[in-house]
Amino acid sequence: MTAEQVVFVLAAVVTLGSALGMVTTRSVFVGALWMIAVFGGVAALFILLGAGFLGIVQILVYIGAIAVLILFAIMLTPRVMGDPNAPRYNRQWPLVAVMASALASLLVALVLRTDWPLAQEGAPTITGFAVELGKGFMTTYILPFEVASVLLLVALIGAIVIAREE
Amino acid sequence: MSSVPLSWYLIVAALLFSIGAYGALARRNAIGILMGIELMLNAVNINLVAFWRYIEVTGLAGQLFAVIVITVAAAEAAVALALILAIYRTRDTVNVEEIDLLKW
Amino acid sequence: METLLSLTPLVPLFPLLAFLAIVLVLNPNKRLSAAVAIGAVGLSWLLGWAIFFSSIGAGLGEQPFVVELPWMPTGRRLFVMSVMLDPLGAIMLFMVPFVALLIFIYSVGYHNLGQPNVEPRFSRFFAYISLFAAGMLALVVSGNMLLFFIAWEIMGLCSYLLIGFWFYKPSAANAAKKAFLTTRVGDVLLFVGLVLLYSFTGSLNLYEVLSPENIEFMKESSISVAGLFTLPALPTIALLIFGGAVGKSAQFPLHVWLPDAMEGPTPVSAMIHAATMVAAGVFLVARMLPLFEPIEGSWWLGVVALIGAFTAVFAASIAVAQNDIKRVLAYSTISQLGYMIAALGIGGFIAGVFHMLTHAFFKALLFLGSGSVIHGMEHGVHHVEEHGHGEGHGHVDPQDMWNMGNLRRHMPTTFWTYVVGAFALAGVPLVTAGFWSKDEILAEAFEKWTHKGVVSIPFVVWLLLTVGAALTAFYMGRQLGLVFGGRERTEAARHAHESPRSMTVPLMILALFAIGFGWVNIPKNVPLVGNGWLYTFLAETHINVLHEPYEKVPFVFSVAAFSSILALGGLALGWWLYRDVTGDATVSPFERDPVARAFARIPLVGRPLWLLLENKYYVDEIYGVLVVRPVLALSAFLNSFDDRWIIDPLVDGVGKAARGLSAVGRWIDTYIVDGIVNYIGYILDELARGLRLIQTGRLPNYLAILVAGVLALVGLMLR
Amino acid sequence: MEALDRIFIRIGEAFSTFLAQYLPAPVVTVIGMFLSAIIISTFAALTFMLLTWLERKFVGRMQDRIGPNRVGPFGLLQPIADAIKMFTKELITPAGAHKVVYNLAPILVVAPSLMIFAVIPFGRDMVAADLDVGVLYLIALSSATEVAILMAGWASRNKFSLLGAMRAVAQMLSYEVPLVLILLTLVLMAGSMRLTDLVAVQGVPFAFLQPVAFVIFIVAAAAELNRTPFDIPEAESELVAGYHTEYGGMKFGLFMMAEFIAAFGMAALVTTVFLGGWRPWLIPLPSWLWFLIKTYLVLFVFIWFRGTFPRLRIDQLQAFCWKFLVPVTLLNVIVTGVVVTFVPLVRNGEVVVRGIGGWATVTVVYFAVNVVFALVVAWLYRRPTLQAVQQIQVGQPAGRGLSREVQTA
Repeated sequence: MTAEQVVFVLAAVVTLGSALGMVTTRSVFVGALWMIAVFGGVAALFILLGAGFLGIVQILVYIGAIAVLILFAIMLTPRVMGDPNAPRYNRQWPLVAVMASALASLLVALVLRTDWPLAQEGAPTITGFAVELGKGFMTTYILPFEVASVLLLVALIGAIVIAREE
Repeated sequence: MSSVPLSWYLIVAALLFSIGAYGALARRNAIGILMGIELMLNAVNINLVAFWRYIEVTGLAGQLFAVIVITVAAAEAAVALALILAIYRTRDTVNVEEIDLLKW
Repeated sequence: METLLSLTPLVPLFPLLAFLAIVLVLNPNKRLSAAVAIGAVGLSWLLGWAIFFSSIGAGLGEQPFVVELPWMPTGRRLFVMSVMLDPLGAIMLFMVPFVALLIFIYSVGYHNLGQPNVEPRFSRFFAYISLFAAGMLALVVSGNMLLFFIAWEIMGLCSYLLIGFWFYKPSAANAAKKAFLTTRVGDVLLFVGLVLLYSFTGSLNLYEVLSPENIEFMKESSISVAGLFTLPALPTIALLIFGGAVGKSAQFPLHVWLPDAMEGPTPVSAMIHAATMVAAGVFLVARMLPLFEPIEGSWWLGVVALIGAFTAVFAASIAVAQNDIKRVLAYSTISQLGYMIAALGIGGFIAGVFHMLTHAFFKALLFLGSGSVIHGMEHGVHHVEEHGHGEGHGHVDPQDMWNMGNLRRHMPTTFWTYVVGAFALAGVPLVTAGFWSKDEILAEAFEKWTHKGVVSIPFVVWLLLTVGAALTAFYMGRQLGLVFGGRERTEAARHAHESPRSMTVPLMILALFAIGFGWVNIPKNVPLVGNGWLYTFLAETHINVLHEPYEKVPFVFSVAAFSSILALGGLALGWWLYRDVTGDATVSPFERDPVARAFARIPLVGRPLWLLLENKYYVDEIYGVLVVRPVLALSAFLNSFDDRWIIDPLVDGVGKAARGLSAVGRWIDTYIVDGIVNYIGYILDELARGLRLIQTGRLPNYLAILVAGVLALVGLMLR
Repeated sequence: MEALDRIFIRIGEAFSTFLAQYLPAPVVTVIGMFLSAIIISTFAALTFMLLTWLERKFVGRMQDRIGPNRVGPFGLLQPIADAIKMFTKELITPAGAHKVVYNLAPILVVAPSLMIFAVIPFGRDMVAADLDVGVLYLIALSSATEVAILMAGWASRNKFSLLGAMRAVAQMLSYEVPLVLILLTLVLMAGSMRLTDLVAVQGVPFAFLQPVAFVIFIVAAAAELNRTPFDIPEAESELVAGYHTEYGGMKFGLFMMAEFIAAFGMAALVTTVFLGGWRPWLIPLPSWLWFLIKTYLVLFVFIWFRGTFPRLRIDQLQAFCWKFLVPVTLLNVIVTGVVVTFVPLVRNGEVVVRGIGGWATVTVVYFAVNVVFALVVAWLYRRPTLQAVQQIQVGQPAGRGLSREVQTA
């Protein structure tokens, strides 16, 4: 068991554990916190995979923006959250649980069965990847970049218009 | 080559995906569902980066796609929450089962 | 000169345009329509004469002037319509428009334009006669037998329309139908002949059809009639075409319609039933000369000649016993046509044509003369009825000669012109045109007869024709005596008065031609005046068509003398017998008519013999029995047969079947088609109701379904 | 001078070589990492104690009073006294509070502040982890603290703390935008996000090249740290103590520590990015010494703010950020982008500017552009600012005035 594997197992355990925690907690706020933990775990996995830039972006965007937003949303809708003993699941949760676990097993089976065309090159260089990514965005993948920017703009305007209090 | 085989990452991602799915499906609270969906998106990101790392390191596509997924997730979360707030403001509830006007 | 000839197709065009103008536009204005009609005929008359005079020197004989027009593609070949002008056509162009013009002018007065009782359908009359003129002229100039046949039919139509002009009179209507149907029989024969001709020669253009090779070819080949029996080609075609001529020129079997055609107005009878139309039959035979070529094997020429001669005598004998002034002239026309046909039959081609031309002039004169007589008599009758001082016993018939008498005093110009016409018809020697043309025919017959011997056909023809000539002279003399001689036998005759100038002027002009035209063709060997111009002129066509010279018959003094004696004798006898006869229309013929009295004296057979003559040998009655009744019976039978056995049951049956079918259709429609459609609707409805349950409105359910979908997909990929 | 400069590096190396004799290489590196981490945290704790003292001393002097002077000479031991007080206080958890989240919040607040120092270059070759995405890492950490604050606010089940937390986070979120934009302009000029590169590029400190950006950065940094002009969360008059009202004893201490360490971190960032980091200004002192001098200068400014400015209302604060700072910094990015294309400082990695003449021209150009830019902005905002000022005097919320004006402008 190399160091890397140890770290991987650790990160995986953290992510999956907090994911389970998120799903099972009674109050949504705590669920949100567990979700943040999951984002942290995923960021760790990214860094482990050598995508340092992406890890930090993950932290910055998911934890810094989305999680905060969700927390805000939860706090702005207090009344329902008020009573902790409200049942947190709808009626169909046993069925869904079965389906989710079936899905998980199927996916895992799928993963194990297909032989992935592994690349033979050496380890990726952790540093300097941000520059290539930036270049990539600006040259070959200019269209997705522009589309994403337009999407963000539209989402921004949309959210403001919908959520604005008259 | 890193000692951790690709399949491990994919398994973790798959599990995370399923848990996210369960979270989205089982929750009564709209924001809970949203969080479940965010989890599923993260699982997808893991897969993408794993594929980038193990299959096509030279290419940019993997990571770049992950970045795009992140931006889309952000936009989606913003709009979803705006909707949820708007619904909350008008109907004083975020419980999905009570928001069921769109039926026969 | 060439350009003038090229105008020949225009000749028939002017009257046609006049016809259209009158019918379409000018109908209400009587004076204007008359002017237009006359103007149009005048134009074609001028053009006709110009063409005639320019063609004299053109030597059209060898090479007739032809204008071709590719008309209609028939199978592989293109059917070419053509207009042809040869000496025969040219001479006709000289006669036809001129006579038509005179008659047009005459008919303006006849229908008393401008006077109180003007003919109500005045402009229509002029439209019909213009159309007729166009038809006749088209016939003359036509080079293609189809155009010839079309013109032939137009004339038939016009004769029907004009005979039946006073259609409110039942007799006129019947006469028109009779004329049309009998000529129609002739036309059918002609048409079959033309079709056969076309089938053999592949074209209907005269200058192509009648070439020697075609004649030879037709001579050998034969026609199989429906596979039953075969007929020699040339004779059948010739006789069929001759049949058309018989129908149109009212020869023996099909002559019955001409006397009845007198119901029409007199200018019509003059133009159509004297000068032009009836001449068309003769013109047709003249045109198809090669078919009627007097070569050794042609027995059918004998048939033609015999029919012509027999008709001449037969009609002349009937004319003697007629009382109506126009009927006498009608029968005389039939007999004269017989002369022409006989002339052509015995090979006297130019003699026949010459007689046709001269006959056109003096017969038109006689008819117009009789028209003015009748016109005068009508005034007399009106006069009598209005002032009421006549005997007052019934209506006096203005056309019956027995009501006339001593009209020479009342109508001097008409009388003198009428005398000229009568003398020309009778053939008074040296002076009149009739003498020269009739004499030609008799000379032809005589000359042929002297060659072939007594038992030959020409001798029989000659004998009949001379008897006919005598009879002609006699009945003309009779007519003169009855109409103009003696004293007025009726009050109306006393009050008859001369016709207006528009009628008498054409009479005078025609009289001039009745005399003058004869001199055109006095045989060469007659001292000082002999020129035989017409011979030379027409001989060219003869050469071109038959390719051997036409041996000119010299003037035979003896024959001429004999015929003139007969003519003068007949005239004198007729005038003398009927001059001071008494008894008007009401008296029975045996008291008033000297000849009838003579017949009566013959024991036993005399009286019926006269009645036979007077009633036209009962030919109409015979036809009535032989033809009309059986046809009517047959049609009655067929009609009933159809109604009861075939048509009605069939129709009813179809009706029932249709109703039955529709009932079945309705059943299918309601139960099966509607059924299916409704059932589909029902299924969809149920399906939709089931599917609606899925829309629970709760978000988790939708997400669950979504994930289920993903599950299925992944499962699928795994397999 | 060189020896002094590299004194810490040499110590480190000596220690690691010493360890290398006994332990396998990977273990040595791990231990090395831990050691540097520990050293940095103790240094942070020390600066925290120094800062509390400094701040109370300076604010006191500004308010014409002496400040702490009883405990030790010039009150120097006052922080230790506070520390002892903190430790001895009883760690209580409010009944309604969510136990786990309540106790977890203070830890999570301090962690990011400490992590900032991993990236900051204290001196020549004295940087813990030279990430190529250094600037981005810093921004990520600042956004991480917001989550912890929310946890604290929510967990204490107290209306005031919840509202305080939400206001604090709202403020930090808003001001993060202008901060990031300014850092973007600097990265544009430096061509790289690595902090050591930024220091290397600054032949002339960026403060002179981008004066407007420097001023705005400092203001935004103050807001980011919830300090003085924007210190609504701890606004005693309104929200008692903001999100950490329910916290006592060491938890409260942790919050205070986090706050001050974040302040020091922000100051360090300002020095590395604007003042040329450890690069000596004329006087040849050791690099890490120059770094500390500059940082404490910036800290003095922050403390100075605390001493002089009145507190802004929440809507004025938000209006000021979104209607003034964000547009201006955005325009600045664009303007700088244009200038960089024409007068580049760095071309794919190497500094292009040569010698005094080069730097002089560059400085003049950037400075001129910036000044013109500032004038234009001032002219654009003249009427809205006048109106805003009047409203403030009249007492209406600044936001409304500004918004209508901007719309009509």
